[in-house]
Amino acid sequence: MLLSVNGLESGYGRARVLFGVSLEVEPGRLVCVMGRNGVGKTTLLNTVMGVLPATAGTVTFDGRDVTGLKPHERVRLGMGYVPQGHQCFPQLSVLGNLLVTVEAAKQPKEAVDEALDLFPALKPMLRRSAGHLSGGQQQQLAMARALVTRPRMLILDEPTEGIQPSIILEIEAAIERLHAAGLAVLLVEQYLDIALRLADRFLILDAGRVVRTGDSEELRRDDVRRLLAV
Amino acid sequence: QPAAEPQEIKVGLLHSLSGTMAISEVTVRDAELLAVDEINRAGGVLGKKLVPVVEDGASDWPTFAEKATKLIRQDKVATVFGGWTSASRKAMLPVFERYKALLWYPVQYEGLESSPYIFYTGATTNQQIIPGLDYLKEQGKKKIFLVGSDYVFPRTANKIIKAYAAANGMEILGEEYTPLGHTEYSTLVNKVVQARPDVVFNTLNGDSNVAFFKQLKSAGVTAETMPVLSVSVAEEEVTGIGVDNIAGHPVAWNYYQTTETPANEAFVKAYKAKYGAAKVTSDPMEAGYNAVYLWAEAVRKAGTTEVEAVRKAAPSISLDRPEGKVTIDGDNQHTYKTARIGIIQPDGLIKQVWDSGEPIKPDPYLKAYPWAAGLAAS
Amino acid sequence: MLELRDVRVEFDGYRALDGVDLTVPEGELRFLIGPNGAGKTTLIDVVTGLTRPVAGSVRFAGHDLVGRKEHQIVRLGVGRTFQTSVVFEELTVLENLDLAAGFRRPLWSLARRRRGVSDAVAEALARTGLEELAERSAGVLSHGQRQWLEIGMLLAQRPRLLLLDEPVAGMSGDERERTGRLLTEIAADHTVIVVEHDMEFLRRHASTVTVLHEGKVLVEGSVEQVSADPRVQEVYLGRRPSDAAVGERS
Amino acid sequence: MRDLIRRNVPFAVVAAVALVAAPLLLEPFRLGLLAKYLCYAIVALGIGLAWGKGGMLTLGQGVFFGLGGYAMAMYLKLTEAGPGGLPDFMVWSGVEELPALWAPFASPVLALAMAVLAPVALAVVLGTLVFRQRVRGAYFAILTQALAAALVILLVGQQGLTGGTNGMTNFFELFGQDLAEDSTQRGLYLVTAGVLGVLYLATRQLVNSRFGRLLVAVRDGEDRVRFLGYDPALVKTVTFAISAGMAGLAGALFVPVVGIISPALLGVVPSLELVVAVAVGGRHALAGAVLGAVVMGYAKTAFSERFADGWLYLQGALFILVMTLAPKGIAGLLGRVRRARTA
Amino acid sequence: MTAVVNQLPIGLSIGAVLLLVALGLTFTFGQMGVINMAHGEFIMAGAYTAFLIGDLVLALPAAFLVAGIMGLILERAAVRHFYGRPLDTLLLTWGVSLVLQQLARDLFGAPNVQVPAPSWLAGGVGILPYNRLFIMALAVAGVVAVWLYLNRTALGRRTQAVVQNRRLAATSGIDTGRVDMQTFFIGSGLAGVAGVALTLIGPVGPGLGTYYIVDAFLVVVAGGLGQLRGAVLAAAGLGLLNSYAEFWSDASLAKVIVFAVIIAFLQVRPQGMFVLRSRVLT
Ligand SMILES: Nc1ncnc2c1ncn2[C@@H]1O[C@H](COP(=O)(O)OP(=O)(O)OP(=O)(O)O)[C@@H](O)[C@H]1O
Ligand SMILES: Nc1ncnc2c1ncn2[C@@H]1O[C@H](COP(=O)(O)OP(=O)(O)OP(=O)(O)O)[C@@H](O)[C@H]1O
Ligand SMILES: [Mg+2]
Ligand SMILES: [Mg+2]
Repeated sequence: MLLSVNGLESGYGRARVLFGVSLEVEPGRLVCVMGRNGVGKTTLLNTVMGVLPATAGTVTFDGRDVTGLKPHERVRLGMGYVPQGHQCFPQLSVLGNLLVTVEAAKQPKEAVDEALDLFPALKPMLRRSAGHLSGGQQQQLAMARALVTRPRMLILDEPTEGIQPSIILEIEAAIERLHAAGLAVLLVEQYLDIALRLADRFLILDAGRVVRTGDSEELRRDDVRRLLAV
Repeated sequence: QPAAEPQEIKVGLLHSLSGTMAISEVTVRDAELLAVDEINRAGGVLGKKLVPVVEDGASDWPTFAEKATKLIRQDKVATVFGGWTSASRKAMLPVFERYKALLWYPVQYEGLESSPYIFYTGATTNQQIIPGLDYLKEQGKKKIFLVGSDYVFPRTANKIIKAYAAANGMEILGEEYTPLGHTEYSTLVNKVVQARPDVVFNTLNGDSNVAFFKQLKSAGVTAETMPVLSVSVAEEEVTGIGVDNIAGHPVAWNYYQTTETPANEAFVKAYKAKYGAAKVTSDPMEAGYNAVYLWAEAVRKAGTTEVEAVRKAAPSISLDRPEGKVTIDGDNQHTYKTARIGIIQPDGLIKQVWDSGEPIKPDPYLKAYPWAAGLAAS
Repeated sequence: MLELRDVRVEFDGYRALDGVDLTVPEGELRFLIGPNGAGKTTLIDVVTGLTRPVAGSVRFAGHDLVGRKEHQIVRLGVGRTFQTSVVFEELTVLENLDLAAGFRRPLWSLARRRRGVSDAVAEALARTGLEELAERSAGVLSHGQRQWLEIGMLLAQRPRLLLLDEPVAGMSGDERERTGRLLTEIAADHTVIVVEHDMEFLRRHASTVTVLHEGKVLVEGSVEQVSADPRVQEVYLGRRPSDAAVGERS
Repeated sequence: MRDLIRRNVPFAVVAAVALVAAPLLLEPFRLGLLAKYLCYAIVALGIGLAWGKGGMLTLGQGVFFGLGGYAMAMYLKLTEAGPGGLPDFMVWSGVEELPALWAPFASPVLALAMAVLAPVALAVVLGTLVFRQRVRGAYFAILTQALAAALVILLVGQQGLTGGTNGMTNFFELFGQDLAEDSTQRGLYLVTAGVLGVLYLATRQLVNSRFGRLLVAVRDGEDRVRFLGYDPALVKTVTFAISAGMAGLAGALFVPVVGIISPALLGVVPSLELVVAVAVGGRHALAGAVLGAVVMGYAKTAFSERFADGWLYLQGALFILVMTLAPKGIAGLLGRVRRARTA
Repeated sequence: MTAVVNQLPIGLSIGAVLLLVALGLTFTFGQMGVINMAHGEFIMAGAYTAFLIGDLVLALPAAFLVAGIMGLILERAAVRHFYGRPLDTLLLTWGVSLVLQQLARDLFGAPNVQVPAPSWLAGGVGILPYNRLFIMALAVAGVVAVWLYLNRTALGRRTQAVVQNRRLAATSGIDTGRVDMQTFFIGSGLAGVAGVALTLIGPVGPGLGTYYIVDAFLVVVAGGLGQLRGAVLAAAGLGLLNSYAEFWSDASLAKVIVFAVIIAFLQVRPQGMFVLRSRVLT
């Protein structure tokens, strides 16, 4: 088991958002987290990454209990994270964004080229300030930035949000390729068809609890889909 | 019920112990504490021990007023020794007049004041500025450049200097003020150098002196080519300015650590014994030290610490102090003081080169000087 | 209603808009698509006064908008949402909406306390389904809830021209459906411009679509026309035929 | 209705203590100090509004305080001017004729009006200039600080007009009342407390109004507010002007209470001290701002009386501790305690 | 006439002093968003270090270390709780500055102390004494070093990443805590270096920092927060303005003029000399 989350609880201040979430990601598997707006998907990923402290429960990565580790320590263990909402270091150039990450993760510079091969649209704009890119361009940059850390597991929060259709296809293809090459993925995704095509397993959150898990076939079932409807 | 006579007398010491003025005032407080100690060791006053109540004026004039009120109303002190800047004295003045309490003010100042509830033990202008000018005139200096900090003392002093110059055929080549705490003097030095005066009359205050002298020195100005006569630089400041930067320049005061009187020998020895051999004594410290003795003497003479009685007893009191004979003037509650010009020596001490011969009668409104007629309207 | 003529925008020499002409008549629901970085958001920025064009004119209902301040443009009846939603986290949902509804009041009348809920606010609450959250502070909303609030604030402003920048990003299928219906409804008596990447959403709700590419208008037409256009497929939709592409929603 | 009463109980209790108990229990000297703290509390209230609610960290509030104080001091000086109608400091500064600028201040009404209007006018001018250009945050803070520094230099330089570093002091009477009398001082205390109470209620009303919400919105997202159809520059200027007016009024009260106004009271350091007081009290609540001013004022007096040599350490330590341990200040701490009890 | 010409190099040398005292401030401000009011006291610490060591050249690295370590302590003990709240750090560090001043008063005494200037700095070329030239050289060296650090080193890039998006930096594998410490260390260390230089021209006492802090902030503001080239230009501009304004009026008026010019300047360029534009709304 690469990642296993056990009875995880967390929240903001006194407002609890997650109530004992457990999940597991095996090496090379792609697990898709689904659920309506505001059920706690982002909160879950943030807690897994250590951005939010867990108030109860454990996160184990590669057999090691990482619950108390800082986010950057988790990154160095091989957890790559793409947060929601196309974030970047706005005043660094695109290349700067990638370099700073590759250096922080102590990876060789070639990792940058590899990542750029996956997102060729970024190549012509390496010298521009990341803050000036359009939303979609920033999202691609965010993915590339996570990849240069050469993670063993990629954690993606709605990576296709605000992206043009053709690039969504490319991102999907990229995820598929990475996945095929043995990278484990924990994905939050609203596009059901993408989830259907990519996921080995899925997990549906509702009000901070896991209400359903299963393999991708099950996602086609109507009673499962109803869980996602408002 | 008839309360037992208290066996001690409280006296207030009110100086800035924090903020920009602490640099100067702490030493005055120390000298006053020394005097209190000595008096106590000699049996106190009227058989009672003096108990100092120390307050911090925090370099902030309204705080001086507040703490003065506190000392008078809360602690019910017999008298207060305190203040340095004119502003702090002006702030305290109404408080002492309102509550009919006594303040002893130990620093040279700009004159034009004489409150019935203040005794002034530092020099007024005719005991420092004017003797300084007399000295310059004797030396044949004709062209003067005025440099001062922007506040009451320098502005008033310069007005007097200009009137004196007009009456004595001297020429004022420039008059410049800088804000308190100013440290960038390259422009001013440039102006001074271009004007080529015979002498600079310096009424800068505090830290500005350090910057001024350092920058003057590195511009190549020396005491030989262009002496700077200072009236606010004493032994205490010389170390901070750096002896190299100021040695050879003249200063005007009433007292130096080197002043040769028996009382001074004792004072310097006692001060160093109490606060450390490396410490120096200076004019305001001596004036503060004197103040305590003068008050104690007046109380002895009056037989009580009651303010009006002390005021009545004080005039004509005359003591041998480190600076020589000091007498309280009955007209204006200032003191008779001997004026002295000194030259700063390479060892940081000041050597007297000129004096007024005898204590000068204080004249805060310069009534005795015809050329100063227009200066003080009231 | 809204008319852009030869609008050019430059950022440090980079041409974000390179001579855009666009006319949107009153009462139309116009969709704006185009590759990432095509200039869609920039176009909205120009209309709402956030970005100044180096050349060209923007006219709305007889007013020239170029050079006006943002709040003046809003007062002319132009409202917008942001691609990344910005709401006032310390205020409650209701207060956010009330603020949006209140700009027509004179400043001094704001010195009174709010009593009750105005019609515009009540309507915005109902239409966005935020009633339950009305008294919560906006800071606790999730991403999708914020998108709704942002739309609600726009509605509460009661503008004549609405510009929405990717309003359904991050929404689930049902919510997209609801948004789509809402937009169609509003468009009956308003002018609405929506920037979206979700082709399925377009197919269901769009009539006219403008495709922007590299700061210029590439094509304009119905959804079918546009998605059949090979240039659009090339730069925007991607290799697969469009219906096999992304679209199906949870 | 019940809600209204419950909300106002704490205020009523505090008001009763301030207006009845304090004058009865405190010695005149202490009451005078309390009146001084309350003057500062009025300034703090304005800072609480501008900074706490509006996000404008003004480090130059002393400027407005000073303008109000000087206006009042000029009036007081003129009522008791000596021969030739000249205030004492003009005489020893060699000024022979009353400067024209001074003339209007012979009238108490005009002087009081100027005490409030001059700060408001300056705030409007400065606010319009900087807010329209979207100068904000740290820029604004530093600019206001520089303003305080510049004004001090200006005041000090115009000795004949302003009394220079000394400022103005030595006042004898106000509206025919002898300022040295304890009863006058008690009256002044009551007026100050009353003004503070009224201003507090008015400010609270403002903060709870739509305008208050708008102000918070401007603080948290000025640019977004533009797209809601408001002009943030206007909102900020109005708020800044209100806080300036309060500071001016406080200055006008301060002068007869304390008996002095000088540049030392309105420079960088006193301005900062007031902001610090607001931070300690808790800038998110108006009551916190008021509380902070009184607590810090009292702490300064108490520490410096007890430890004349090292009180700055205590003062600094108190402040640093509160800032680090309770970022929302004393008010935040109290709120947390109350919530914990009700929960 | 010569006097007018003389003011030009004088203005530049004033600018160099301003730049030197503002450099560390620009650094912490620009890189961390921390407005460090205790900066002046770190300058003071540098000056006292020079006093203790007694040798100007040796004092430079020592002062960098001393002030840097003080900065490090401040950062760890207090500032780190305040990231993202620049206005709060302003107040906090102000409190610290008061305490440090009093501490200096108790440690070294209230009076000024003297740091002897090395003999090789006696004399000068034209109107400029060698010690002014030394300060100018030091300022230039400081600017170059900071520029290289920020733009040519991985550490510098990391520093920028943290200030621009702290949370993202953490989830990108950057140890934000360490970066903060490094940045504060360098910014404070630069203050220490400035302090050593100032012993050549000004007083060395507990109040040292307060004399420079307001001017330093004005440089930072006029230059555009945290902008290196902005700070350089602003310092030079303010230096010249100061020198000529004082030459034609007096020192007090010059300060008021400088303030007025800055307000006027901000009317034209509200965000200072150089602005980092970003599309993010605030
Ligand atoms: N910073 C915050 N402070 C307080 N509450 C928050 C915060 N962020 C999110 N929440 C609350 O936590 C809950 C879960 O939010 P989260 O962002 O995890 O949802 P999500 O499933 O990612 O939704 P979406 O699909 O809209 O992104 C929401 O109800 C939200 O109100
Ligand atoms: N302030 C700016 N400075 C520099 N370049 C900018 C700026 N704003 C936008 N751009 C550039 O202009 C181009 C258009 O950006 P815009 O945000 O309008 O794209 P978009 O069509 O909205 O893309 P998306 O669909 O990804 O949101 C982009 O290449 C972007 O990098
Ligand atoms: Mg989310
Ligand atoms: Mg966009």
